[in-house]
Amino acid sequence: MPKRFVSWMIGGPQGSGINVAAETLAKAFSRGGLYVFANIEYHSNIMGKHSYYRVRVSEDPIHAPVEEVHLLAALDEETLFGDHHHNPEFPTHHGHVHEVVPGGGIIYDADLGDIRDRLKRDDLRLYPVPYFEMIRRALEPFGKAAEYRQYDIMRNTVALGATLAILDYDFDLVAEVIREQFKGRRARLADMNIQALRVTYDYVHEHFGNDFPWKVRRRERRGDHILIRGVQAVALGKLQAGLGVQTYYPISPATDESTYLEAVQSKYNVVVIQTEDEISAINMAVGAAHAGARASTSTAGPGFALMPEGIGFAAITEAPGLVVFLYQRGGPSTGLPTRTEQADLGFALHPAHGEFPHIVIAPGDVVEAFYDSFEAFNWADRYQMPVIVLVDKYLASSYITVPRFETRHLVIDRGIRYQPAGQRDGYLRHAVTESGISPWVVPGTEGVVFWTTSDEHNPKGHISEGVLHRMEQMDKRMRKLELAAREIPDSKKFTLHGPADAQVTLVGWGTTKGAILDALEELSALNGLTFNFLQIRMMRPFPAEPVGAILRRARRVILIENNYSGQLGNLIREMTGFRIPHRVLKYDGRPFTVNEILEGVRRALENDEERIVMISSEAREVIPWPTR
Amino acid sequence: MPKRFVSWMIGGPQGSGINVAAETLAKAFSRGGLYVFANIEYHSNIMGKHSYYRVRVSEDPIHAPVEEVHLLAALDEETLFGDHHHNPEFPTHHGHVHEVVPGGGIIYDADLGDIRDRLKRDDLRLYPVPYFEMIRRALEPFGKAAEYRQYDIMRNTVALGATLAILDYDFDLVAEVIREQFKGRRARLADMNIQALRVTYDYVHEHFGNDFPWKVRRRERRGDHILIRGVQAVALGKLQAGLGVQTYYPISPATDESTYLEAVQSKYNVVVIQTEDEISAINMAVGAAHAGARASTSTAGPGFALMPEGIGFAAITEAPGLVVFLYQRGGPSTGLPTRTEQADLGFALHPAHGEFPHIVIAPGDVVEAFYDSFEAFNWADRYQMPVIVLVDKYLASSYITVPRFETRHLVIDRGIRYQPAGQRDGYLRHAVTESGISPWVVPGTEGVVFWTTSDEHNPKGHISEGVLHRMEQMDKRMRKLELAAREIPDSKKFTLHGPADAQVTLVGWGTTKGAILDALEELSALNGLTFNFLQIRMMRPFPAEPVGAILRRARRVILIENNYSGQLGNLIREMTGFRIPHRVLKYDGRPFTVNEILEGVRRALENDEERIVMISSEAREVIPWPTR
Amino acid sequence: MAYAVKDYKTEVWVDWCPGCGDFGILNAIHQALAALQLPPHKVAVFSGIGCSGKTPHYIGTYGIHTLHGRVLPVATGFKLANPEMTVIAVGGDGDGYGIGAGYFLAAGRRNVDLTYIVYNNGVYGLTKGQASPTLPKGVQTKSLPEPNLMEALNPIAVALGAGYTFIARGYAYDVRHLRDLIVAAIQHRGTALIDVLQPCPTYNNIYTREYYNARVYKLEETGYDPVVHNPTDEKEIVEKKAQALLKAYENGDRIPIGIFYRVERPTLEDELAARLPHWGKALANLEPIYQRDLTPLLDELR
Amino acid sequence: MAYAVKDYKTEVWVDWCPGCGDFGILNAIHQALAALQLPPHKVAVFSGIGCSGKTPHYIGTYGIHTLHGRVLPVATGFKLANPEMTVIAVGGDGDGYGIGAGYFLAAGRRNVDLTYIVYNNGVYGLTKGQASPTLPKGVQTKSLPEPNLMEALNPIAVALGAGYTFIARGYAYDVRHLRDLIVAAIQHRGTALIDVLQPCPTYNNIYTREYYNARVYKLEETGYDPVVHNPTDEKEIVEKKAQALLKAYENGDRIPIGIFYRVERPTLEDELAARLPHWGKALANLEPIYQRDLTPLLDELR
Ligand SMILES: Cc1ncc(C[n+]2csc(CCOP(=O)(O)OP(=O)(O)O)c2C)c(N)n1
Ligand SMILES: Cc1ncc(C[n+]2csc(CCOP(=O)(O)OP(=O)(O)O)c2C)c(N)n1
Ligand code: SF4
Ligand code: SF4
Ligand SMILES: [Mg+2]
Ligand SMILES: [Mg+2]
Repeated sequence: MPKRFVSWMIGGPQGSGINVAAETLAKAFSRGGLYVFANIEYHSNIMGKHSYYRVRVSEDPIHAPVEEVHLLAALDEETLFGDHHHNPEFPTHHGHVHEVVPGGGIIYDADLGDIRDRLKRDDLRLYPVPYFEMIRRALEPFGKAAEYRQYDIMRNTVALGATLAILDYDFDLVAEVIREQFKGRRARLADMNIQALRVTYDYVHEHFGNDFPWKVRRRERRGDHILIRGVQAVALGKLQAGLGVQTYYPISPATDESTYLEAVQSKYNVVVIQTEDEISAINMAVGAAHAGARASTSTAGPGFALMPEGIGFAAITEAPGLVVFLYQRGGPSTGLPTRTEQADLGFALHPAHGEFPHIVIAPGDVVEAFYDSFEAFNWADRYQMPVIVLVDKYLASSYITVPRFETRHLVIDRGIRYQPAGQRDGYLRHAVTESGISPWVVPGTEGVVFWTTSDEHNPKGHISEGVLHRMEQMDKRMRKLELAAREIPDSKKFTLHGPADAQVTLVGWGTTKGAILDALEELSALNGLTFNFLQIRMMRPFPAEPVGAILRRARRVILIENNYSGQLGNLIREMTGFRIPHRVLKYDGRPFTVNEILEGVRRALENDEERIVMISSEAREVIPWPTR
Repeated sequence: MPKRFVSWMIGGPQGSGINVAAETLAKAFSRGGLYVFANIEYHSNIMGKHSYYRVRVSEDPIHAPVEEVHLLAALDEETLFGDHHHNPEFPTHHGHVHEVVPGGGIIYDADLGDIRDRLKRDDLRLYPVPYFEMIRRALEPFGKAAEYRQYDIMRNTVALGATLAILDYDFDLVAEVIREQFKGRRARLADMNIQALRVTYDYVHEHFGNDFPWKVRRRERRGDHILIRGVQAVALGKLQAGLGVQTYYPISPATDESTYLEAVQSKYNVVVIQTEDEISAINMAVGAAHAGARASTSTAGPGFALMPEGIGFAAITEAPGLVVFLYQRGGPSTGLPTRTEQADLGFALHPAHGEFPHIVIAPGDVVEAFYDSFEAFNWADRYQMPVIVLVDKYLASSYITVPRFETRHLVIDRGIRYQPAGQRDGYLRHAVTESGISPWVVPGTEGVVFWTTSDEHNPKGHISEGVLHRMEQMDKRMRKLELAAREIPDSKKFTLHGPADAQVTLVGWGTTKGAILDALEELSALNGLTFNFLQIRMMRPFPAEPVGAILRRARRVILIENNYSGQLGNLIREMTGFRIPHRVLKYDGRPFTVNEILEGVRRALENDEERIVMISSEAREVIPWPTR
Repeated sequence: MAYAVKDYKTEVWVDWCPGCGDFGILNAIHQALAALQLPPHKVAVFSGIGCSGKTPHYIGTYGIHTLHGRVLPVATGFKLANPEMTVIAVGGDGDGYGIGAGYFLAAGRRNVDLTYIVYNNGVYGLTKGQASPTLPKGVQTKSLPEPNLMEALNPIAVALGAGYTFIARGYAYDVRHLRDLIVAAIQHRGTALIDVLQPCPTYNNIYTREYYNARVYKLEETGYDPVVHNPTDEKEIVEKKAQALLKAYENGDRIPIGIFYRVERPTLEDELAARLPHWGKALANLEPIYQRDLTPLLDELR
Repeated sequence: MAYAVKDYKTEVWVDWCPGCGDFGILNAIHQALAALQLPPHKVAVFSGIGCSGKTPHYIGTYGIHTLHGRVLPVATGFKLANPEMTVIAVGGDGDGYGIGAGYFLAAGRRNVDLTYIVYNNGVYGLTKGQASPTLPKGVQTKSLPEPNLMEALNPIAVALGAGYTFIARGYAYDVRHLRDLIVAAIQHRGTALIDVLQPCPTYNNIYTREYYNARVYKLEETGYDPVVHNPTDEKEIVEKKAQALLKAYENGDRIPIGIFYRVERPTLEDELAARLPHWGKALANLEPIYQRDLTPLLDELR
């Protein structure tokens, strides 16, 4: 049976507070025993450009957005009708009205007047609300009614109040969340906002009754849950791993993770440093790693593009404990700074000149993001090689309800450390060992010193261009990768979701996971076939044997990637020789919806299309959620 | 019949002038109607560390070094016995005596005393020459005999004089080359050196007779020839292509190309600018390209590691006429700055975040380097995408005799240019066309302006995050790569050397070409099989169909690469699914010798080994040149 | 007047926050271009990445919006290849003095004929208000979770050490004064730096319009003479630099704007022109490059 | 004395050219470490890439030979993670003022407690003598095909603008004086810059030992007072900076060496210590990180 859900969208100019409204609602839903998935689309702009936020809520766990909107809250005209007046020559969108389901609702500012004609459809429930009048009324008890125009930012709360009334959701839960947002000296703002919420709630009930077909009701749910987004999951994983130094240079969508760490640095004793650029960020992290701390830097494509040298440096000097987080966003170049994409895999796999070992892992959701972030530091210490964790804007900023993380079983492994024998005991930083691992040491250790260099070197860490030292060190470094390949369990490298012997195998990586998982059940029902999903998580060392085996055994295989060329598909072919015949791709800077997975798979199976390119619903007709 | 050749080596500390001696000899050989291949191994050091230079000479065209040394000229003890006294704990080599063929000769300083015992072999002809005494005698006519110790730099000329006597080569030809080196005010130095040459020549004739079994004699050769190394071939190709701006930041082994261009910039009207780093170098070149000039920057791995951002920027803004030259050297990181490797292919193929079109070509020798460098600018203009030319240290610095370049047939194609219609005529810099090419314009053109940006944009070049603009531009950019794939002829993309239906196919790229070609003939004779050599030149767009067809048709296939992992092999598998069963690899920072090709292929064929790793003769026994 | 201010505008919607100082700078650039009557197709405006980086889209000349921190190299390469263009580079303080600091220094050493305008708002605007390199230590703007950890860099002082030949400070809300500075900077032969005090009402609640309005005064109104009158007199140069340095650190109750230092020195173009007889038109003017004859170079390799 | 000079040496063969100024600097470092009696395992020496970059291999402490231009970020990260170590960073003038110029500026702003010694030879030694950022315009050393195209940057002047709290110049062949400067720099709390005039006999035939021997004089012998006595007095700071600037540009017949400017300001470590109660030992001292409890943060996400 298809999952039941309600999908809400709020749209408005940047700076108008759609985030606060959506996140308040999401939190209130999640606390109300429901499962939430909420994601935002916004411009690389501070104020004025169009942004929108989807909140999907269900009684069952959900992991991705859908295209249908049951209730649309528009803070401005553009949300309804697009940006033709801003951009007459090259408009970028036509609004979101077409995404509202038949019978769905639109909340908008009554001051816009009669919009019926402009809507070009008459199957919608309209909720015109006089935004400013609501604000004015809300301010009355505070003696501020005359200044109501200065409080235009409260329009988001008005829209939220209307939403609550229409969906018939628990008013007090929302009020509680608002109260938590404004603490201390800002408590008065909470009161004002709750008042606006109340006034609108009442207004809507009074004027429009209570006949909206989609309602959301709080309920009891078993187990502790949290509502979390990717940047938080990563930050928590890092903290649990014992992160000592985090360096960063601001960049969307990675900054929020560092900001989060900054906010808790005093409590958890982490040094968080904003550097002068990403070259400094990576090199400072390498320095901190050599000093014995677990060190990390988080960035996006343009910042990562400045790190190749530092990554190679970390690799050849075998810095322990360095993990780099790459939040992918729409590329190339500055590209689409606030949009999502999975297009940096090839770069992350070849992140510098020359050959050296490194690990690349791509968690598929916040849960994996937490555990992989934790484990990455163990690998970085154990194998003394850089670990790159690939995440993306979509993961970074999407909120999801998940069971609270379990941390008791997590064990910190700092790898093989050197035990000094005595005063200046001839420690060899790059000792040649069978495993490839040279025991490491924390500088400052009595009686020990070491040298290391970005030049090729002898076991002592002094420059050597000698053929045999070169071969020894090169082989030793690369042996560590083989060791990592052997030691890291398959369960970290890939997961086959669903029945092993399914008739169709979907292949993907990273954050397409949510949409694919949400689609799986539907797919079977719709296509009358069994499906499974091969999620690749570790790209280096790549689990070539088991993945090759699964694919060769599979009957029909479809690749799904949030990029132009199917980079995982290319990697799979390089590693296994297996060519996946269908590629469902999307590269417009937006994540896959569940609808698009269903549609892409349908086109692969029914039409046998090789290359299927999805374009977001904001620019086309909605792919209807299938009914069975 | 195996080619006849003589192989000479000179060794000494850096700064001792082995380069001058070897290049003088090479030039004198080449002018004497012979074919020369000469290559150097040296440290990343200015003075003191051990370096050596091989000069191979033959009456037939030759393209690579061999391991055997017929005559070794040692400027110091280390050349004979290694660096144990410098590096007692971690010595890097044991000298070159073992590389001398039975019956071969060693020229060394008589002041070293009796070295017979230390040689540990008694099959060599020894030519002890009192170096300083020779210098003293040479200085007599100039009244400088008393200061002879200050002229220790002339030891290289002494060694050269002895060489001439032993090989019985034309004295006057060498004297002529020396005279050309010291012109104007330095002419007196020429006289001194020629005198040292003469004195030693006579001394050796007098003391050691004329019984050396390997002689070199000048002869007549048909056609105009030049003796050239890679940096010069590239520079000439760029000049012929109309290079306008060359930016560079000093780095081995790329600097010499820029220095060469600098020396001729006034004559050829090229702006050569030393920048503050490689980020500036690439971005300045992109700026120059947008201004309408053909622009280029040349660098090595560590410099290229700073260029990803600039490359992505060039790609998304569709800068016309930008070509980046990557001189590969031993990696990773600073690695082996003055050694060779082919280990940057993977990086060059994925040189930045996101997805964008670019061209990657790797010439295999100086002739291809010249023509590919020329053509690269035509592609950069025509397709308005960055072109990366992969060369390496070995190509950069090795001298070879080749027929003089033909230039008359070379045609400059600046691509499709926009014809302005009138005052501010609404030119669209990123117009969406079927081919993907948006006509370009030189800024300053009356009535035209344009915008462009590293952000995703609309056809006019203004930022747009709209889904449809994104798709249009992304598709348009990638279409250009398909166009390039169609338009660039296969002959530029790969070459099948030798019989199409050979029993064994060797696969390689770049500068392994010379050693493989020199080996081909021998291989057939030795193994009783027919061989051909598939040289891949263009890695992007990759000629997947024809290459796949050739490989699938081939009977036994052996990959040969100067790196650790067989990067071309990985690319071939990714592109064609074909897995090459044998890999002959070398990654000690030195190029393949012909001997190693023969040996590697033998091991693949006879022992069926999968991974065959070669280690240079300086660190092992010499693989004997096969006799049939 | 052949060109009006509107000829330097575009139809693109300006996406800065209401009250942003960038509007003032944009107006001043429009007005300066009109005052100089530069044909739009003879001007190219370059920018880095940031709120400031959007400027070229709002100017009706060639507009090249580059990378974060790299505006000076790109603009320099462009100018050297096409020296008849008037080149203006703009960018944020993070862009120019943070990630781009190395290029900021090197540009002073090169002295290519271009104008560099830095929008100095003390924050990283587009990434939501982190401290920029000009925000003093200990200051906590509303966007910072903790007071700023690092000392501010003094752009004027650094520019003096780097060798800039024209160093000025403007104020975003004295548009007329800023326009005149831009005119003077464009007319100056060599690299001209204009650091512009730019209120960012969204993130920087310390260095606001009110703050500056109360403090800013004009150097030229105090009889200050920034000009090195004898550019070959090293002593005068150093004295003028020391004088400028003292002014550069005047940032309490009174904050000077205007030209701090100015000297005429040969540009990089002058040097290139002396070396390359046909430099200038030739490089971007595609035809001459077809005629190169490699014969003499090939002959040398015989 | 527990440690002799030889305890700070290594067995590695020194591969600099005969007569290179680097030898003098190396000796001065050895002597300074001995003078301060720092246990070798409590010192870490970092370098960039260049002839100068080889220094750590010749010193018997922790030695980390980093990348070209990145020595300051690496050393800074190390120090912040392991603040009980004495950190010395060295590098060439190309390394520090060219490709590393951005980090040179930023380090001044951070004021982490470390010593930065720049080997200023006017050339890129290891890549064969190209002009470095400190080579004056028009000068043609024997390794240059044409006279240098760009103006020299003045490191002392730039450091003043960047906020360095200790700025000195040494001379490679006055080893005793240089040793004392290094001792003072290490003792200084904060980032200390020592720009060292370093003859490169192989490539720089202009700024030679003879050249400097004839010109160098010691600031301290002239009664010059570099110290800001009241570090909270902005006026004194600016005056001392202006005084230092004038000295920085004295480079004709007389060239000053010694400390140009010095002030005590809180280090970045001071600020961090105030914020992070357990900072210091804890980060590299692996055990405490095992005990982190995320409960409060997870609770917030309910
Ligand atoms: C290499 C790189 N790193 C980071 C970013 C993210 N980024 C965009 S704008 C910006 C800072 C903008 O600050 P500033 O230069 O002061 O300009 P403003 O927005 O204040 O005008 C940053 C860090 C980027 N685009 N590229
Ligand atoms: C990113 C990068 N670019 C270029 C180089 C090549 N390189 C090695 S040393 C050097 C310059 C050395 O000059 P300087 O820093 O002044 O040191 P010196 O040799 O004079 O001591 C350069 C450019 C490099 N190693 N890395
Ligand atoms: S964030 Fe600040 S600088 Fe950016 S547009 Fe808004 S006010 Fe201007
Ligand atoms: S090249 Fe110059 S700096 Fe380098 S070692 Fe030789 S003399 Fe010293
Ligand atoms: Mg700013
Ligand atoms: Mg130097």
